[in-house]
Order: sequence, then C-alpha cells, then structure tokens
Amino acid sequence: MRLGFTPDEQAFAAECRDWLQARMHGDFADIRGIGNLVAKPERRRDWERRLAADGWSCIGWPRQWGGRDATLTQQVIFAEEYARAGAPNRLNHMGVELIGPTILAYGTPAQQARTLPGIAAGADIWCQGYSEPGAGSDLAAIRTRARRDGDEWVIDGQKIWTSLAQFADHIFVVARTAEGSRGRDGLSFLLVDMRQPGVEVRPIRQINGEAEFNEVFFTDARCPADALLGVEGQGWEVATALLGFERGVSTLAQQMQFRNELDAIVAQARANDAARDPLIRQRLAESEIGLQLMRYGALRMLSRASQLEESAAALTYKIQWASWHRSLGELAIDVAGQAGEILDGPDGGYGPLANLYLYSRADTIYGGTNQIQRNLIAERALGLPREVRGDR
Amino acid sequence: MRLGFTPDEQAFAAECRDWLQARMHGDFADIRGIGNLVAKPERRRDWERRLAADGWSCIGWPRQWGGRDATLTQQVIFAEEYARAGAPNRLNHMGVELIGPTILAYGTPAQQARTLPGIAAGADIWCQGYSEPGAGSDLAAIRTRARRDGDEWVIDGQKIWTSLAQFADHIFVVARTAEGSRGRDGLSFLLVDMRQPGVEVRPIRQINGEAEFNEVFFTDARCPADALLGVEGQGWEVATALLGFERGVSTLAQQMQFRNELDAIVAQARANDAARDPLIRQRLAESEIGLQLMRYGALRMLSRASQLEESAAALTYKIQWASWHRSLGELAIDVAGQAGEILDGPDGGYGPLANLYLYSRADTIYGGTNQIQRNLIAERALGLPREVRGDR
Amino acid sequence: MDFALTDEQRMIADTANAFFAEGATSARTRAAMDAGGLDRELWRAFCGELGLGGIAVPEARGGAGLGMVEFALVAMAAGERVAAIPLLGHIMATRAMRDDARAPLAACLAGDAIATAGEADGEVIADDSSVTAIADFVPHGAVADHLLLLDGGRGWRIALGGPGVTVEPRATMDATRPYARIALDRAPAHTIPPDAVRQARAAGLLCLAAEATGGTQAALDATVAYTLERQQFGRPIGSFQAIKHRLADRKVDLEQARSAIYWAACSLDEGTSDAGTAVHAAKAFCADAFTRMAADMLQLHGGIGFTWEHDTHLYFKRARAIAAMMGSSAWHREQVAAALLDRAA
Amino acid sequence: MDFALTDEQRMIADTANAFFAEGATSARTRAAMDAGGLDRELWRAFCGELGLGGIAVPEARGGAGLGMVEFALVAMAAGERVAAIPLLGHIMATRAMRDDARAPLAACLAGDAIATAGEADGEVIADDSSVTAIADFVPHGAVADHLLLLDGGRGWRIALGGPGVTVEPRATMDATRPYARIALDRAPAHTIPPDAVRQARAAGLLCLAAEATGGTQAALDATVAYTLERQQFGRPIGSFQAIKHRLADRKVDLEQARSAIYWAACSLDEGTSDAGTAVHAAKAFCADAFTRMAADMLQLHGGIGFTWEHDTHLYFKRARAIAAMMGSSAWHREQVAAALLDRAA
Repeated sequence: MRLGFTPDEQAFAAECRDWLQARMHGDFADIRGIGNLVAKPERRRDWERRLAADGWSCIGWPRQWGGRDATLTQQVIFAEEYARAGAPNRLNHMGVELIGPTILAYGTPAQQARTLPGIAAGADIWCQGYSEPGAGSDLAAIRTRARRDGDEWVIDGQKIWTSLAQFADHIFVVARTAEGSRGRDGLSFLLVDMRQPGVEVRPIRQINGEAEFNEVFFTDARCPADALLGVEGQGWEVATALLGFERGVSTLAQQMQFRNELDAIVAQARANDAARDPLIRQRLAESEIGLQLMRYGALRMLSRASQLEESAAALTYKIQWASWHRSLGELAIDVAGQAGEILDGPDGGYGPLANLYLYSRADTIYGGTNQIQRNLIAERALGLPREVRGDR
Repeated sequence: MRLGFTPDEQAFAAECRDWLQARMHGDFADIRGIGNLVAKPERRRDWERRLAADGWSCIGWPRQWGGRDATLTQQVIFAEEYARAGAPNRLNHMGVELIGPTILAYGTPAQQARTLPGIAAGADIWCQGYSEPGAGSDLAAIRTRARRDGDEWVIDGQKIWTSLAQFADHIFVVARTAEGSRGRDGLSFLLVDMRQPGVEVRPIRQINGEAEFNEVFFTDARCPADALLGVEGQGWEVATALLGFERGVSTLAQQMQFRNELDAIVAQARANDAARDPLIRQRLAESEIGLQLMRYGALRMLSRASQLEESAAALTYKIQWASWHRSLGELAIDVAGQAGEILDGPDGGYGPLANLYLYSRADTIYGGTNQIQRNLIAERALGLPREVRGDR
Repeated sequence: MDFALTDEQRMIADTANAFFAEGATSARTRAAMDAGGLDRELWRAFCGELGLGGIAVPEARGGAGLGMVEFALVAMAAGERVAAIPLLGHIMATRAMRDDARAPLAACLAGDAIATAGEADGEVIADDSSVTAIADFVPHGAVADHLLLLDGGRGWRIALGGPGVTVEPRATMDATRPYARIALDRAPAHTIPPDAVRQARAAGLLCLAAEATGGTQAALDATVAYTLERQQFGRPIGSFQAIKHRLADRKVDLEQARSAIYWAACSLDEGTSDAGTAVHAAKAFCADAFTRMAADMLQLHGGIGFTWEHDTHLYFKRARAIAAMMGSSAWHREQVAAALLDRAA
Repeated sequence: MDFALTDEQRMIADTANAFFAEGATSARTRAAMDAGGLDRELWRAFCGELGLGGIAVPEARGGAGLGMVEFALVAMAAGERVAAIPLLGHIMATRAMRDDARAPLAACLAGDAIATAGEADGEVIADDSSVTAIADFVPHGAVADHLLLLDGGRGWRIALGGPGVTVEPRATMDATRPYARIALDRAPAHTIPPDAVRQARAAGLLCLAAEATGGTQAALDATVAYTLERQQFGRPIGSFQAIKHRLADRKVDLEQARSAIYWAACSLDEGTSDAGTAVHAAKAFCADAFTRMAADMLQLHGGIGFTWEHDTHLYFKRARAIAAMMGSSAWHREQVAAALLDRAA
C-alpha cells in the first residue's frame, strides 16, 4: 500500500499536465471549465478529435486500437490532470469508457475493427439505450423488441433518459429478441446507427430548463445482423458487464470535476462570508472529507479489483458519490443564499451553483436509484434476503 | 382555537401549584426531582397514598371512584404543575392512567368496585403483561396460555420487559384462552394478583446497570374466573383500547419531565460553556422546538380527539416523542463531554445526563419500535399497502 | 384552553382550499410564471369575490376582523397549490398599514393595488420623508404598487410609482414568486412604527411557514398517490417498506408543522410572551419539513419528477425559496437558542 | 501508487484478527471490566508472544520496523473485539519514546510496563525537569507505569511511580478503557520534542479511528446475523426493507471508514502534506460511523440489546468514548474546514 508516484510516473504526470494546460490555455480556452453537458457541442466534438490526434483519447486501450496500454496509475494520473486543467466533460464518455471496453471484451474482430477506430478517433459519439418508460431501474422489464429480417435486426420500441442522444452517432440498445420472453431471458445487445429514419430523438426538458436527457423512439429501425454484441440472448450479461466499466478510472475524472465544483463553492463562501458560518464550515468539511474518501475508495477499487474486500467498495460506490453530489448541491445553494436563486448564468440560465443544486437531484435517481443501490448492497454485500417481486 | 386559561382555570392552577409546591418543599422534599424510576420505591408508595388522601391521585376519574371529574384543561393544568414542581414519576402510572380507564370502559360494576378503589387510594400498584420473549412488538404472537379450572383461570407462560413489576401488586395479562388459536383470535385480558407463588419476577439488568424491566414467569398462576375483563376472546380489543389511553393527558406530564431534563442540559451547557458552541446551540434549539411541538401536538390530540386531522396527530405521537427523547439523550452526553462518562451519580451509578443517554435508547424500542410505528403511520394514516407477513 | 379549530375556522379553511383547488391550476400557474409570477385574475378574485384580502385586518379598516389563525389557514391553502399570488408581501404590508390612516389600504384589500415588502441590503439613509436604500430580493417587486421596506426595527412605506424608484425584475428560480431589485434614491417614504414593523415581519414569517406546510401536505398527497400507482418489480412502489417509512417520516413532519403553525398563529393573536420564539420555530421547522418533503417528492417520482412538465419542480423550488427567505432555518434556530439560553436559570 | 494491502499486510491483519477472536472473548473482557479495564494476560501475549507491541517502532529500537498502516490493521482487529488493552496510550507513548534513548521503551514493548497518554486540563507549569498539571481523563491511567502528558504542542514523559504523582481511578462508562485523574505536583518529567508530540497525537487519533472501524465491522456483522435469525411477523427481520436499507447505509459507512484509515495511515507513513487533514478526517468520520452503527445495533437488536448480558452495550459505550476522546467530530471537521478555507484560492 503506497500512495506516492515513482519518478517515471511523475514524468508522465508532467507530460499530461503540459499538454492539457497548453490546450486549455490555448486553442481550446473557450471550453475550459465548462461543466454544463449540453453547451457548445461542436467545440466539444473538435476537442474529442484533438485528444485523439495527439493520442490522449483512450490511453487505457490497447495500442492496436489507438490507445497507449497505459498502466492503471497512468490512467489515474491522466484522469486527474485532465479535470485539474479544466478540460470539459467528455462528450464521448459512453464510447470511450463504456461501450469501447465492452466491445473489446465481447466483440468479434470484425466488430472491433468496425467500431473502435471511430471511437478512438473522436469521430463517433455513442449513447446508451437501457431505460424505458415504466421500467425505471428494472432492466428485466425491457419491452423494446428486435426481430430478425434477413440480414438485419428490426427494432421497435422506446428508450428514455438517454443522456446526450441528441449529439450521438450510435446507440447501444438492449432489446428483447426472443418473442414472449420475460425478465432477463431473451434479451440481446445491439449496436445501432442513430442516423437513420427509424430513430427519433426527443429532448426532455428538465427542472433546470435544459435538456441533457432524451426519449429515443425506434420505429422499424435497423442494424446489421452482425451488430449483435455477444450472442443472441446474452444481452443481460453484456449489459451488466458494461455497467461494471462505470466504476473504472473515469470515476477519478468525475471526482476531479467534483473537486472543481467544491472549489467554486469554497470561493463563493469566501466571497460572501458564508465561510465564517460554523455550520457551513462543518458542511464544507464534510464535503471535503467525503470527496477524499471517494478518491481513496476508488483507488482501492482500482488497485486490486479482485480482492473480496474491495468488491464491497465497488458495490457501495454509486450511492456514495450520488448522495455526496446531491449534498454538495444543497451546500452550494445554501452558500449562495438568495442570490443563488437569480438566473444570471450564461444565456439567462441558472448560475453554476443553482444549476448544481437542481441538476444533482438526478444523480440519486438514474443508473439505479439510491433505493435500488441499498437493496443491492444489502443482498449482495451483506447477504440479507432478496426483496419479494410482486409478479412472481 | 385558544391557548389562554380562564380565571377559573387560573385559580385551579394556583391550587395545584400551592399544594404540590408545599409537598415538594415539605414532607416529600426527599423525592423531589427524582427522574430515576427505580429509586426509593417505598417513599414513592407513600407519595401515591398522599396524593390519594388529598384527592390528587386520579383527578380525571369520576367522583364516584375517587376522582374529581376534572375537565380536560384541568387535567392538563395538573399534569404540567405536577412535573413543574419536580414531583416524582408516578409509580402507579399503569394503574391510574391505563388499567383504571380500561376497567371504567370494559369492567363490570363488580370488577370496578373490586379494583378501582385500591388504585385511587394509591394502595395497589399495577404493571403490564403484554410483551413476550420472541414476540417483541407482535401482540398477535402471544403464547402465554390461560385455561379454565372451575372458578379460576390457570395461567402458564412468560412475559418480558415488564416495567416496574418488582414493585407491583397486580398485573394485567393478555393470554391465549382458546386452545390452538392463532393471531389476534382467542386472546383474553386477565387481572392477576402478583402476590402468589405461581408468579415469579426476575429483574433484567440494563445497559445502565439498573433494572426497571423484568421478566415475569407464570407457573400455574391463578385468578378468579370473573377477573377476565370484557368477554372471553375479546383480549385483543381490550389490549388495544388500553394502549389508546397512553396518549391521554399523562403525555403532558411526561413532557414536563422532558422539560426538566432539557433544563438540566441547558444548565450544564451554561456551566461548561457548551452553550457557546454554535452547533450545540442549534441542537438545543431543535430540542426546544421539538418539545414545544409535542406539547401543541398533544393539545391538538386532546382538544378534539374525534376530528380526522387530529387522529393523524395521535398516530404519529409515539415515534415523535421517542425519537425526540433519544436525540435529547445524545445531546445530553455531547453537552456533558467526557465528564459525562464518569460514574459519579448517587450510589456510584451514572450521572443524570449519562443515564439519560443510555436509558433513552429504550424509548424507540418498547411500546412498538420506530419501525413498527412507521409501518402503522404509512398504512393507517397514508393508506399505503400493508406489509406482507411471512406466515400467512 | 381549546386547541381545536372552531367551526368557523374549518369553514374558512374549506373555502380557501376549494378556491385554490379550482383556480390555482397547474396550467394557470405556468401561464403566470411567464407573466411576472402573478395570476392577477386569481388575486382579484381572492381579494374581491372571496373577500380574503383583509382577513386579518380589523373591520373598522375594511377587513374581516379575524386573526392570524384564520390567515394561516388561508396561506396553507395557497401554499398547497403553489398559487402565483403576492400573498406574502400583501400580509406584511397590510399588517403594517392597519394603524396608518393615510395608507392605501382599501385599494390593496380590494386587489386593485399590489403591496409587497422587502428587507434592505446594505446601508439605509432616511430622513422624515424620504429613504435611500437597495432591496435586492423583493418578492413580486416588479408587479407591486407599494413597498414596505424593512431594515432591522425600522420600516417605511413607499409608493413604487413615485420618483426616485428603480425597479429591476429578476428571473428567479421560483417563478411563482419572482424577486425584483428595488433601488430607492431619496424616494418619498412614510415611516412605519417599530411595533408595526415587528408585526409585519411576524406575519410574513407565519405566511412562509404556512405556505410551506400547505406545500408539504400537497407534496405528500401527490407522492403517496404516485407510489400507489407506479409499479416496479411487479408491485406498487408504495408497498416497499423503505418508501413507506420515508413517507411516514414526512407525515410525522407534517403533523408537527401543523402544530407549529397553530402555536405561532395563536401566540400572535393572543400576544403571548413566547410569540417570538413560536414564529422562529415555525419558520425553521416548516421550511425544513417542506424541503425534506419536496426532496422526497422528487426522489420518489424518479425521472418523471425531474422533468419541466411535471409539477414537482414547482414545489421543489418553492421549498428552496421559502427556506432562504427572511432568514435561514439555522438563523431562526439560533434565535430560539438565544431565548432558551438567556432565560433565567 | 498501489492502494491495495500487500500480502504481508494481509498476513498481519489475519494474525491480529485470529489473536483477538480467540483471546478477547466476551467473558474475559467482562472479567477485565471488573479489574481496572485491563486484561493483562492478553496484553502480555500481544506484546510478547505476538511481538506486536513494537509494530511501528524501528528495529534498531527493538520494534518490528513497520508503519502506521500495519498498526492500523492491528488496531482495527483489537477494536472489533472491544479488547480491554491499553493500546491507545501505548501507541502514543511509544511513538513519543522512539527517539528518546533514556525512555523505558523495552519494558513497554515487552508488555512489562504499561504506558499511557493524556491531555492536560487547565494550566500547566513546567520547568526543565518537572511538571505541575492535572489530566482528568487518562485512559488506563490507574494501571499505567508511564505517562505521556500533552499540552498543545508540548509534551512530557513522567514515571507514575515517582514522587508528586496522585492517580485517582474513575469508574467510566466504557469499562474496557477506564479513565483516571492524574494530578502532578512538581513531578519529575522528561520533555518530549514538538515533532514527537505531533506524531504521538496523530498515532492516537489513528488508533481511535481504526478501533472505531473495527468496532463498526463487528457491530455490523453481529447485527446482520441477528436480523437473519430473529423472526417477527413470520419473517426474519432482516428481510424487511427498512432494516436492509439501514444496514446497507452502514456498509457504505464502513467502506468509507476503511478508506479513511488507509488514507490517514499511508499519509503518516509517507509524510504527505495532507497527513494532518487525513488524520482529522479519519477520526471524525470513523467515530461517527461507529456511533451510527452502534446505535443501529442497539435499535435492531430490540430489547435484548438493551440488557447488560448482551455485548451490544460494550460497542455502544466504546463508540461513545471514542467520539468524545481527543476532540469531538465537530472539532476535527473544523480543522479540516480551516485547512480547506485557508488553502490559496
């Protein structure tokens, strides 16, 4: 157990830092520090391509597919330097961090050759087609169907809460391929092109007035027969494996975004004297402690993912960061006071602290509500009895 | 809706105050301010008799049975003056406040004549035989049996968590009189003399080292056939009706005890400068607010118990006071600091603040745990679905 | 002592509930949100047809001659529907105008003129007839005709149509009660006596606490209904114990909030010595209870509650606004603590 | 960077866990509670046979030459069993003695002498060779031979058998670690340098945090087991969602507590600049997590957990003691806040 970096690792950190700082204070200064996920999408596409051009798009991937075979520590270093430099949220997070590794694990060589270069090059943006209306966190209740028609799959149904679908070129879809199947059985995992008439995206306006999430409608949408990842009926397993990558090194990048948010709150508290309020100070300390414990928890997960004790840390991570972030939003608006309620952000929208307050409410809902997470922890980590389903 | 007292009510308050203050600074000064429930039992028996002698034992009862037919407001006044004077917890709370009113409601004239005068006179102390090992808060799981033998009921079984049984002359027992019955059916409510060989009391040593609670064992214990309150098989109904009296005027006396405890914490906080800590001040304010809201909630319950809105207030009252009191215990020990952990109380026991910390942990357990209370509120006040039993 | 509502009080509550249930619909409130946060038609009907504009004003001054208990019942009803009406500023300003013969009370009670109230931020320079000050967050300030400006124990009444007044509307998170920034530069002002200032502020705090309690009730009702209807894992989610218990806790909150409202309102009406503590307690407790309930409403509605189309965010944002207005809960608790700790031992 | 335990570290943890599971039984701990809170046989075995008394002391000074990570693993194991041993004072005092050639380190490491540490309360008068002071709450003070007295940045080593020392045992809520009041009246004292004082205090805080984390683990395990076994309404109570969710939250706490321990221990071993913050964070977080878990253990065990015979109260009281020792959680958070807010913007 060791926290410090070797001289080689320190050199790598300097390389990352130099490259990122140069970009963020140079040709990409206009998108430095952008937290908002839907702002300036074209510039962020440029940024994805620039990362790729200089070899920083997916450093953890194999060299064969445009990566650098980076060690875990190198990935940690890059993720942290990335956020520290104020580089924007990755428009292609889903591609690089989730579907890419899943295709590496489950894809045929042909599928890999067809999909990975576009992701690595920053050209193809991906989104995730899991949630459905009425199904919420219950993946087994999926009703979107895909039927075989010659050399193609034909997809009908609806997805919801699809983040950034309005910018995506591709979507990975969990659909029911076995007619009449129920629950986890009969699902398959499909890679679908968004640029076709059968796919329609409707943005969902959120409580902060913006629209990161979307509904995606499939009406006779099509993908080639060999766009099925894994084997037919293996959709549940592939979908679940993909979720496992959510706990990868990108968690550290997310944490550095959190760090930037906390820094902004600290700055506000200093500016309006909230920093002199002992109660606010307690909450700032709690946020600081919680963030550090997320960091060290993530390092535990990443350092030895196979150890039993560490897998419990992985299981508890979603509710930990989601609840932490929601509390940070509450702290943000309390520090801002009434001034935080005035819409004086860019384009007449919410300022960053108010937006954080509103937006962070989604964190404990999507990707498995806190309630679902507690069930999982109780059942898988503590061995308590499973919840009774009403329909079994 | 009116808070103030009429001149008549003010005069009554003065009468209560004068009598109580004279006793508490006179011949009963030695038990003034005793919060501990098991200390000086003999003097507290004296006190019960003295209350009775001067007509203060059960003022809400009918004159016929030794009461004063006091109005609700008079009862409120007496309860509050009682606690304000530092008069001790009633050793015969169960007799005066719970079984007495239940016998008035369900008893035959003969049963009333046999039991009520002894309670009113402060001579007969009662305790409650509800809980059983393994049954916890689940009254329907009672296993104590009573079988008819000529003119008597013969009782076998075990009760637990029987408060003050070591001082009691009588116990009211819920027992299964219909052989082979299950759940709420086949239970009866019996009035049993503790002074017989078939009844054995074993104190339970608690985490604060004292023993308010007891196990009570019945081995061929007996009571007359006509000591069954209500009719055979009606035990569930009678037992539940009795619990309703727990939300009577005595809640206000309990609250004045709470007020005395809060005052002691405030005094300690002033003495050791904890009162200058902004976090402690917040918690003191929360305690003060919570106590006031209990008071006004109780007044709502009592003022118009039949109104729909008020019954919700009644349903929420147990968890409210229990959780409040447990938090008060935490505040007490935090205010006391490490000094509070030193056993410097009378007889080498815990000091009052440490004792409050430990003892109040029972409040959210007995008489229906907080978990049970939340189920009741969700199901009865909000109409949410009932919990699934495992054995049905 | 009788701590139950009288029949007349129940009738007032029923009338107000029916009025807002019919009038303050989601569609009308959303229309008002795009129009300065004011449903003027609803407000006129409230003041005129219903005659509730002067509920707590003496009959001699053209009001209904009732008290703070009755006002609180009305404010709870308005809060239940997140009505876009200037009730807060109105009760504060009219409370301050009661003993002021030259005040435009009649027009305000009739709903023809709109009165509001705001705290001064920063320095206030005042003489006998004018005031120079800035109030940053004046509720419904952009649609108001009269302002009650407060600064500690001092207060002034100012006609907003007069000289030396600059009103800057501000887009506000709770669009049912938007703020305005009002700058006064030697604006003509009528001084309000300290007791009226105290009463106005107490009425405002009670109004916020009562609105919060109404909002808590409505949010709880809506959430219970949703959890009974919404199915997950083949069961209504309201059958899951974690959700039952969460909502049970909110019900416990709600009952306490009601007790807080009645305590504070009665204490103000009867002028008891603990009225100040009661009002602080009510504001802190009820605002916090509403904040918790609105947060749970959002959480338990899942994704749908996170959309603009659903009414959840109206309650969520109203709860936030109430929590931040006229002093945070922590500040009000500190006042309670000071009273408790300064009491003779 | 490698934030997983090494094989050697896992072996140390396994050894310590096995040692305390076998030795620190409920019966022995309860016997120790009636004998000054010290299981001397267990302590001798820990120091002697196991050789763990000097785990974090350099080999040149007779120790095992390991660090704070290894010590924390051992302290967690001791905390899991609420062992009645003077580990806290020992690690603080021996940490301070490391560079002090005249200190009775060997006897302490062997378990032949018992060392403890305590904060001075009130004024301290000291010269080169003696100290006058009072320490009110010295853990295991009544059975100790040597005292490390701390007062802010200053520290002294005092032989308790010497002149000018009065030791008054105090019956203490956590009878596995009773306090003594130690009064020093010009007692001969050896001055400890400020850096050693800082290290001793950090080691003490880490010890408490690690004990708390071990206690949290044990209390969670026991409660999970009990809720699986205990039936109510015809089901194991562990199948009720409210209980599942409560325990899930405690598991989340526990995982964070472990991260806090490793962060703090590594930071101390590597001397990072945030080591101070890490130690404050660990004490505050782990003490609070243990307090919550012990409270839930009591609540979810129902009546049985409220009895003297059941071990629940040992954990409940230990949690309380840890929370109050060496600064409250709020105090430690305030130190974290100060570091955060004083950091250059």
